[in-house]
Amino acid sequence: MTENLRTTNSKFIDQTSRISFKFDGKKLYGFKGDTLASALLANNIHLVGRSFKYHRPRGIMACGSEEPNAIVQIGSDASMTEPNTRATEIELYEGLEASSQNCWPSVNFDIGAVNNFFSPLIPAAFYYKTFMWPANFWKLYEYFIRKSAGLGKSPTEPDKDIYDHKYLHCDVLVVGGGISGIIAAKTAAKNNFNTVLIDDKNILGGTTLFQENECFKINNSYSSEWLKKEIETLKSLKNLTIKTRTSLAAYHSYNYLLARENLTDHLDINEKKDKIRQRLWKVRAKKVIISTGAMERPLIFNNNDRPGIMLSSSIKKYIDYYGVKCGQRISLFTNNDFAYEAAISLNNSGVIVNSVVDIRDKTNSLIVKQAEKSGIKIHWKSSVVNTSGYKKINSIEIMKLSDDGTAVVGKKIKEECDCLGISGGWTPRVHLFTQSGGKLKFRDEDNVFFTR
Amino acid sequence: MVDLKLPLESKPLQALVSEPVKPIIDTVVMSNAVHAYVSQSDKGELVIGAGTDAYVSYTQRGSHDVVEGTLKAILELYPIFSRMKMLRQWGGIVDICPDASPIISKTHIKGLYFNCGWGTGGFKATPGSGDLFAHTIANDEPHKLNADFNINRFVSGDLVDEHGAAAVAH
Amino acid sequence: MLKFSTPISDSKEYSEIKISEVEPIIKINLRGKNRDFITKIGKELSIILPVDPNTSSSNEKLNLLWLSPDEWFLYSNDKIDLKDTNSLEDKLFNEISKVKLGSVTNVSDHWIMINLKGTKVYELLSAGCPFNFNNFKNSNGAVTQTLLNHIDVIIHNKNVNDLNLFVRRSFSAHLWLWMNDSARFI
Amino acid sequence: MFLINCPYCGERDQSEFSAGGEAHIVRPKQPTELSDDQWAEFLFMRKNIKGVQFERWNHAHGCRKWFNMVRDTSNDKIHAVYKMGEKPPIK
Repeated sequence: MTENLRTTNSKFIDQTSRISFKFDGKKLYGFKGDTLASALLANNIHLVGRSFKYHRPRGIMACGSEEPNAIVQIGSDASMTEPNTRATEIELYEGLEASSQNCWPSVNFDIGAVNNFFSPLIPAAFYYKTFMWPANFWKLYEYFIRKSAGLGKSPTEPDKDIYDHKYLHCDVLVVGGGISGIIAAKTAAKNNFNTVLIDDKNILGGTTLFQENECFKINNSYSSEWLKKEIETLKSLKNLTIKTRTSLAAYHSYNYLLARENLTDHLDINEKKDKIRQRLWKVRAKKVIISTGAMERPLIFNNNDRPGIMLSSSIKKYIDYYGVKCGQRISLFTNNDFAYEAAISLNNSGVIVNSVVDIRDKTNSLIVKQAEKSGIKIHWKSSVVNTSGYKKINSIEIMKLSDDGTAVVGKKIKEECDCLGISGGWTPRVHLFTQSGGKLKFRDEDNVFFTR
Repeated sequence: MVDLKLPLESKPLQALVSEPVKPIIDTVVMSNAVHAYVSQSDKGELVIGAGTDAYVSYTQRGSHDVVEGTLKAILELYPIFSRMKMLRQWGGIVDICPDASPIISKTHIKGLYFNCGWGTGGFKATPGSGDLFAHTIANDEPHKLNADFNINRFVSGDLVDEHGAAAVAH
Repeated sequence: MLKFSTPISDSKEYSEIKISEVEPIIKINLRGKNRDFITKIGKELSIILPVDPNTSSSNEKLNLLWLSPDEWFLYSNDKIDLKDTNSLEDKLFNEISKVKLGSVTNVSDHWIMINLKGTKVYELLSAGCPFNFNNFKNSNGAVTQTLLNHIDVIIHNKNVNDLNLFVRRSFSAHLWLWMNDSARFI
Repeated sequence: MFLINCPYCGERDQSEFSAGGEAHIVRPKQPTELSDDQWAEFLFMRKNIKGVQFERWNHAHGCRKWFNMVRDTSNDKIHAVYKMGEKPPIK
């Protein structure tokens, strides 16, 4: 547990200001700029929770709002505790207390996990079918079933924090401060439109912020450097309001949108005092530009839910942005080029990349060539078929795919690893678009749902 | 086809569901004083609802002002829920009678019965209304409990004056 | 006889915003439809009745706000001598109500007038007001009736960052508390 | 949350308005001459259309004037607003 998984080359983490926090009662350290998730990973903690029904171990899987597993309880005060927050979205502050949910007595030794061993005996809809008879026993059953309900704990005392709300009227609202959001906001503001740009992270830039690969240069400079200049010009524009730490919550009719701005959640406990915690923005925009980007899809194989199995783009962000190694020996499993970016980043930071398992036949893209050149082993036309390791992944099994790709053939290869990155391609974040009444269509050429 | 008009209008009823939390309330709570209801599902989510929007619509979209009013009422009852996050919110379309009470009735056409117009009151009264509706069909005569909820009341003027009985405003 | 009693009688200052009740001010509601009414008002008050929506007209003494196509709101700039409340009302009553040109109602005690001054007044309003102030704030004399924290208000843009807000007496104490509470955090 | 263009005041937030139901329902000239069925028809029966509907709204927290609106109830799109007594601008 004391292993230090931090590299020293991150520009985004201030390694001179150390922050102490507690997870499940244990005192740990992180740095200014960390999220709870990146600080936990730096302390080599992957296991952060238990699943809802079978209490299977759950680890950090992603690095943003798409995180499905690392759901934790923040705080212990009966009036200030907050259930079900994503560890990947909590900015670390001095004195932060977080704990695992849905486990007893502890996340490492959870009685409820006994369900997992009986799981072969519990088919789908087991509860509905089994607890029907005799009818008057329901009162008894319900008592036990209800006990296992829910994840986090609700506060039991009235909230002491202060909240605020405000109306905002603008010509153009740009949602998402990645590369396209920045360009859209710049163009709108320069054309005399009263523009608002919001992003849920603490700084603008999205993933381009730490993109320093040769293959993705813009105007002959690294895309991160190019973007930094764009952001500087953006900040000098008069018509533009930039709101960071603000996430859009709803898209109602007639371009009425709700956004939540986090004002003090990232501050130290004594800095928060007497300040507004969050503000609800009620936005009425003439035009809305949704530039929320995309999120990486996972891949399907046996036991793909173990702690230590993460999205490859997240592994890349943890190493390039937070300077955190998600493991010491990392394997990658992919059906596209993006896992190779993570492989190259890891390789550059001195992490051992076991291999990249790719279900495709050879490709000739530049990034794959770059990975091959730096000596990364690739299993072409292969698939991960199983993993092992109960509380954290410790090995994977790889098999060759048959010629038509419908079956696995040959011998199983076992590969030891302490982290597996998976990449199943990208899905556009279309949530806001569909909320606004937009309809989607499946696009065959890149296998995504897209706007119709 | 049968030349029968129903005095119904379809309006969106705003409802919302919170994140799942460990059991904290073990009954359905409805308040006529603040106009809202809340219960906790067996999965741990709070199920919250209130009145309908004032206009006919079939879009099933959320109306934020109604939701805001509902949550204000809930926090009036339970200040402890103020930090809870709402996961889903929608406007379900409900049919409402002019007097906001349902119709559980036979009609002048033999073999045609109606159980409709429940507005916001539907799910709480489902078992009871089903019982009475079955009785009405089996006997071709209403039970005395649903006799007042006949379809003819809109002609006779004998309306059911229970606008607030569903605990939420219509 | 009007009493001009108020539940507020206060003035508060925050950073870049000052909220104060102004009293006693005479306020008169005018209703009328025909052309004669409009010319008569103009003649009696030496002020043009604004007919464009959301506008007002003012002279040194009086302000006349458009409320609706047949309704206007008149208030004075000066605090009035309580003994002399009736002269303006009497004059209008005799010339308009009596001859059935329109109606004149003294609402001095019905509406509470609150003055908001400072560079952050619109930030305060936008905390509880769905109205779009983007154009309003740049046009002196603009008038709007809208909701502030769910309460009906009339807002008159008197000057740059200098607003007069009117609220019904029964809601005024509540709105006053709300404004002061919100102003603390601006 | 609609943005409604009041024919007197201009574009305002929906919260300033109240809905008044279906429009252009003519009150019978001689109610006493109607049968109970006809009176019930006038009082209670509404078209409840899924599609383009004519309805009344009141700018309750603004100019307090009633006006008419043409709105598609299947997508809440407001096609037109017009003053009381005016002919509907479409259909």
